[in-house]
Amino acid sequence: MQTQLTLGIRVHGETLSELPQDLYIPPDALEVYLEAFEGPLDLLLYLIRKHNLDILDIPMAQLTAQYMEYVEKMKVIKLELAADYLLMSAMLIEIKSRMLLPKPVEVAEEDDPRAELVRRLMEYEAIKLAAQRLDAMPQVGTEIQVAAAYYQHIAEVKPPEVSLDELVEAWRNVLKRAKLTTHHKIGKAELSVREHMSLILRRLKADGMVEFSALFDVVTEGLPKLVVHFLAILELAKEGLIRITQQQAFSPIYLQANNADSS
Amino acid sequence: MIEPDNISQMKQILEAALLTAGQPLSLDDLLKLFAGRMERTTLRMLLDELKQDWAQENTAKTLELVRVATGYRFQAKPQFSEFIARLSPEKQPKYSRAVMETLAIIAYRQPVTRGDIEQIRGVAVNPNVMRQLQERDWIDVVGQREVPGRPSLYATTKHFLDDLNLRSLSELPPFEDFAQSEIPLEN
Amino acid sequence: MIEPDNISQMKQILEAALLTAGQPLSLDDLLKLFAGRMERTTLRMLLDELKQDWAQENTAKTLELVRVATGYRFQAKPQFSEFIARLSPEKQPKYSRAVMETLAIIAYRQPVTRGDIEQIRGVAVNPNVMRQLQERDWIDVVGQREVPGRPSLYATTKHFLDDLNLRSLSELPPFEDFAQSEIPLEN
Repeated sequence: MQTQLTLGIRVHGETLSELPQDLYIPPDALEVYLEAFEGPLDLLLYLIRKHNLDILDIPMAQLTAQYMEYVEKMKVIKLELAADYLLMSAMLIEIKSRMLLPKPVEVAEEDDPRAELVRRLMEYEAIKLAAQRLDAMPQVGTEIQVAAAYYQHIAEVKPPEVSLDELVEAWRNVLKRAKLTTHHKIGKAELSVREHMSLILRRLKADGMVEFSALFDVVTEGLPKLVVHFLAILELAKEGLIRITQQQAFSPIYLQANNADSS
Repeated sequence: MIEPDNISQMKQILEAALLTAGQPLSLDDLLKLFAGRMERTTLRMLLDELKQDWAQENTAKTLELVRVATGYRFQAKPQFSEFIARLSPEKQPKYSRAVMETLAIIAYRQPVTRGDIEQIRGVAVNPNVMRQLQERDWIDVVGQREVPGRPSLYATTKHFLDDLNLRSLSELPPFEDFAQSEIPLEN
Repeated sequence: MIEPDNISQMKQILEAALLTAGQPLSLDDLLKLFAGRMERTTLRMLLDELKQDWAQENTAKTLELVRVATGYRFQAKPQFSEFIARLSPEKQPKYSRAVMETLAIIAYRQPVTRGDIEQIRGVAVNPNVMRQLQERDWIDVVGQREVPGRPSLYATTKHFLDDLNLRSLSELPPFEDFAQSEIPLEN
């Protein structure tokens, strides 16, 4: 399927779908026409399409002549683009002259001097069409409008982050000021005990009176943990935070927070 | 494009424009939508109707159409603001020294009362400090000490351990670790 | 604030956030709305439902929920676009052919160097062309080609896909549509 080429050249705000067939171009429009080409490939494609040349079997003499004519015009009006265009001139002339050489008996298709030029022209033409298609697609900002209703901005404040180092630093400052360093050192074991003290208090707060053995999960907890748990109970009792009761010897021992009855 | 020829189409155009505008649209703005084929009084009436449509639907609408100084806009109902705000939270500055030290005392010496904390720090504990830590769900009350006034006993929570990426308090650096580090290296 | 405890409340929060966002919201963004109390799979399901709710034929909805490269967004249905465009006649100017051809090369041949682009177009690339595309956040540098001079490799961004209403590059019109070489040759 042949896609119609549109040149999209603007002169005085008007878009021309094709260039005039005759060679006469109004002087003030000449520059605009020539500038409208995106480069030598673009100009070549235009010439091929304008003169209905077969892109797969380009008559090199004709195309080269046409091309040189435009390049001469560009030189006259001193367009900056000359370099790229001159390079293409040289290439076209080279292809033309190679085609004049006597052909070997068997000519493989890839040996056609025009092959590379044809490949580039076709690739560029495809890109031109792709560019036009992209340009025609609806875009956010013009054809697509995204919902953007208002909302009352409330500053959702993310709480500060605290690192372990900062916590330790704070504790170290406390101790320095309290001068506790000399007579109070806390080790891992003591920290565990204090953690278990909190756990037990929390449990007693929730359940009221709890049987001593119910506080120990002998099946799942290892011995060190059970010991720490027991030490925590002793410490709680020592600090007067829990009450331990037993009706008579060998009957169940019950624990309750020291404030349980009054709360 | 086919110009709208009935009320409901006109209301739809208004609605689509107001939902995507990103700012309030004045009556003059909105008239542009209809390329001069709209009376101001009709426009006002349509806006009133649109407002009603969004207000009275039994299906719970999340937006409402309101008029502000510079024009009309759709806005999220107030109850959604707090959720939407979560998309771009502002980070709060660091905790004060009082908060950090209080937290450290509770972590290392729990369960403790406010009195204990005051005694260790040598200054009164601002109730605001305790509230910040409780709101963060980092400390809670685990009981009362049986002394006059029955002060609350505070301890750190499971949530605190999670946030500091600890499995248990015993993973807190024990005090000896940094007591030793206080010894000058060159001696 | 009370966290939502049923599907319809959750959908309302999603809807309010998407209607006010003004840009696509990713799944990660949307999860923040529920402060960690939402599974990704549930979220996807809710978004599907929400999309359906807005797609119902009989309720004359003016917006549709679409998924693009970076997430979900509500946008005006195409039939309202032309009317809304009347609000801002000073449209974004169309890009030059040089810009669009350069964009097409980057889109279809990425990652490419400036040298590659010059080779295909047959002319030097104006730095201004690359700047326009970078300022629009449609292309960016994704690396360097390991050849002398280590030229930058350009690729299109997700934002480019968003702006063209695409979820991925594979949704671009296939390049074969433009390539004449695919036409069988006469023999």
